[in-house]
Amino acid sequence: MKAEQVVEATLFASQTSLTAAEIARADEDLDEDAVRTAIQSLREAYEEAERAFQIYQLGDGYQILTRPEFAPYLERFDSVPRAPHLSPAALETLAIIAYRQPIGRIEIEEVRGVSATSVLRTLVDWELIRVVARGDGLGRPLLYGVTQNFLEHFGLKDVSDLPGPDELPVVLGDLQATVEDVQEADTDPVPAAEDLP
Amino acid sequence: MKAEQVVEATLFASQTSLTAAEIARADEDLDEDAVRTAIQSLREAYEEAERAFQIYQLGDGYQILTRPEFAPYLERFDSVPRAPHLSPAALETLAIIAYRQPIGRIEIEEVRGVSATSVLRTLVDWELIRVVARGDGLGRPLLYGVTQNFLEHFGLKDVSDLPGPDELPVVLGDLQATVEDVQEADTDPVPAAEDLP
Amino acid sequence: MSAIAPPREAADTIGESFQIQLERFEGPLDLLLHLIRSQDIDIFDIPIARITEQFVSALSDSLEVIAIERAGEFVEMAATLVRIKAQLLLPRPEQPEWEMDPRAELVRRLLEYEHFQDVVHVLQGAEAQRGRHFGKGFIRGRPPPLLEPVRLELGLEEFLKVAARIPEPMPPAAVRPPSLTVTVDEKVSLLRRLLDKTARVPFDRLFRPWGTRGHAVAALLAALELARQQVLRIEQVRPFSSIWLLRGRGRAKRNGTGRPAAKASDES
Repeated sequence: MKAEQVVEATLFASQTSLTAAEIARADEDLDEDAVRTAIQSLREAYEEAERAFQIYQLGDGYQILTRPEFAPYLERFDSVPRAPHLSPAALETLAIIAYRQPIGRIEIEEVRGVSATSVLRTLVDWELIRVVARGDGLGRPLLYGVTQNFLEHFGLKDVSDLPGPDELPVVLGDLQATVEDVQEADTDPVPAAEDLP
Repeated sequence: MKAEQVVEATLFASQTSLTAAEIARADEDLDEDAVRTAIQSLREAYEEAERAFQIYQLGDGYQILTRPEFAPYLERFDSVPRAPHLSPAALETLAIIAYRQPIGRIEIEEVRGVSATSVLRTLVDWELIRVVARGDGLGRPLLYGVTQNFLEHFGLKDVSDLPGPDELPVVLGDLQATVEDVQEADTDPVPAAEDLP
Repeated sequence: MSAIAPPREAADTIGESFQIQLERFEGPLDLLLHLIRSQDIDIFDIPIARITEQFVSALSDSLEVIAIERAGEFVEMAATLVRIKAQLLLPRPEQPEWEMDPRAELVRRLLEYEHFQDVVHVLQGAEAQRGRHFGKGFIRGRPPPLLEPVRLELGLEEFLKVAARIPEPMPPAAVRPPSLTVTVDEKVSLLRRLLDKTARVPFDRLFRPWGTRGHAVAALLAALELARQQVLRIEQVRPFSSIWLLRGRGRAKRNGTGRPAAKASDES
């Protein structure tokens, strides 16, 4: 049995992304390096054969997903549950946390000018943010950061993959151009994933 | 976008089997014949590239599943609950229904020599059989037949996949030989599912 | 009877004095077939007397431990066997045709039952084989969250647009330069210079560039002192709005902070 095939079977069968170490558990003969090598060669094989799926690195894990250009076809199926929209308040809070983490509730409220209590609870429930530390100040406030789930949603490996605040206008301009080519941005849930190595 | 890729993306994204008609909904340019042609050519591509998975036909649906030889690797992971093995009573009843459908409770009991009431209820609950008609006799008895779920549970395309009476092990064969077959079946089962086109 | 059960084990040993656990058998046909096949008996010529004896013996051994409903099924079969046995003892008619054999119907049922046992083995094999194919989602992966994971309909672009609207952060406290000590006199000089150039000075102009409490306190004391000297007036349109310092009547004197204070301030 080739290492590649074992890695492929494991990635295919998994509900979530798996780290190289987790994948290596499939077989004593596998180690993390062998897994990464196998993933690389599977990626090349999929690319060459123009498979409709690819292995993406999401956070510290790997997952086989359909390529984003097929999203419009897949969304025709009722079976794909339509995802809830985040409220503008939740979205703004999420952006603040992504760019300022670790950050406490008080600081978030200073930026947004309104209470953040309930929106923070929602974001924690949805596993988009989590408590990453406690501050030094009065009452040792909870400090929040974004989760692996957040990164996976946007197809990011790391928070540092987010464009910096100064780059934002440029990146948004580029995205806008791309989006107009593809027609609809909203139907494409992971536009950035295709660029992942 | 090639038809094959759209079909592949659709099958890949689904956790259940899909009929050709369901897959065709992904794109206006697809029809059932085009879907079946695409599936055939994907099957050949997977075979040739030695992918760890293949497209199998289960009843009237298609699903990508891992090849059986990778089961030992995948079984090392924490998995979702698997379909339980059916009891001898359930299997006996299913065997009779599969070969004699539509068939009523009384006829099943005549063959088995025991009451079938509770096992029929269980099989209906598990959607392995369903009421397909009512008989003409006294009280218009319920007549049962096997379901799509039955075909999926046993990895069959059709009830006609089951061997005909003449293909079965010789009826007058020695019991010991049959017992050995059963014991073997646990480790090296009949290659029914693998043969699925 | 539960529909889930481990695969049936091979039948017990059968000997001269066999012990049969009736509950292991699906029913009377299963037991009967077992008695016949395990003793290499020709199914088309069943020694009814012997088989009946063995069947009844197995039944009476287990009668107390099996459920009434199941017992009835075995008892019914025992009655059939006894009836066949009796028929065989009757004087045979002239033509010993198979159809006339009282065992014929029983043999038909046994063969039919055996046929379905073969189908059961095929199904067990198919089930085992199917159990080795896994679909997507078989491996759980990371520990499941307490709640169902929420799928968001949110693109990176939408997210970044929101991020771009967030105001720039205040420089974090840690990177602020250490505050310099400042005297009230220094602020008085600064204030005088500013009032020479312009008739109105925003109060925060005196400390905001330094951003420390020390500068703010020194600026406040300087403003109060100069207000006392009537070099300036302090004005505020409404509570918490911006504070303005306006050129006053006593601006001629350049260097005085000397006169004792009559009162803390004129206004505010």
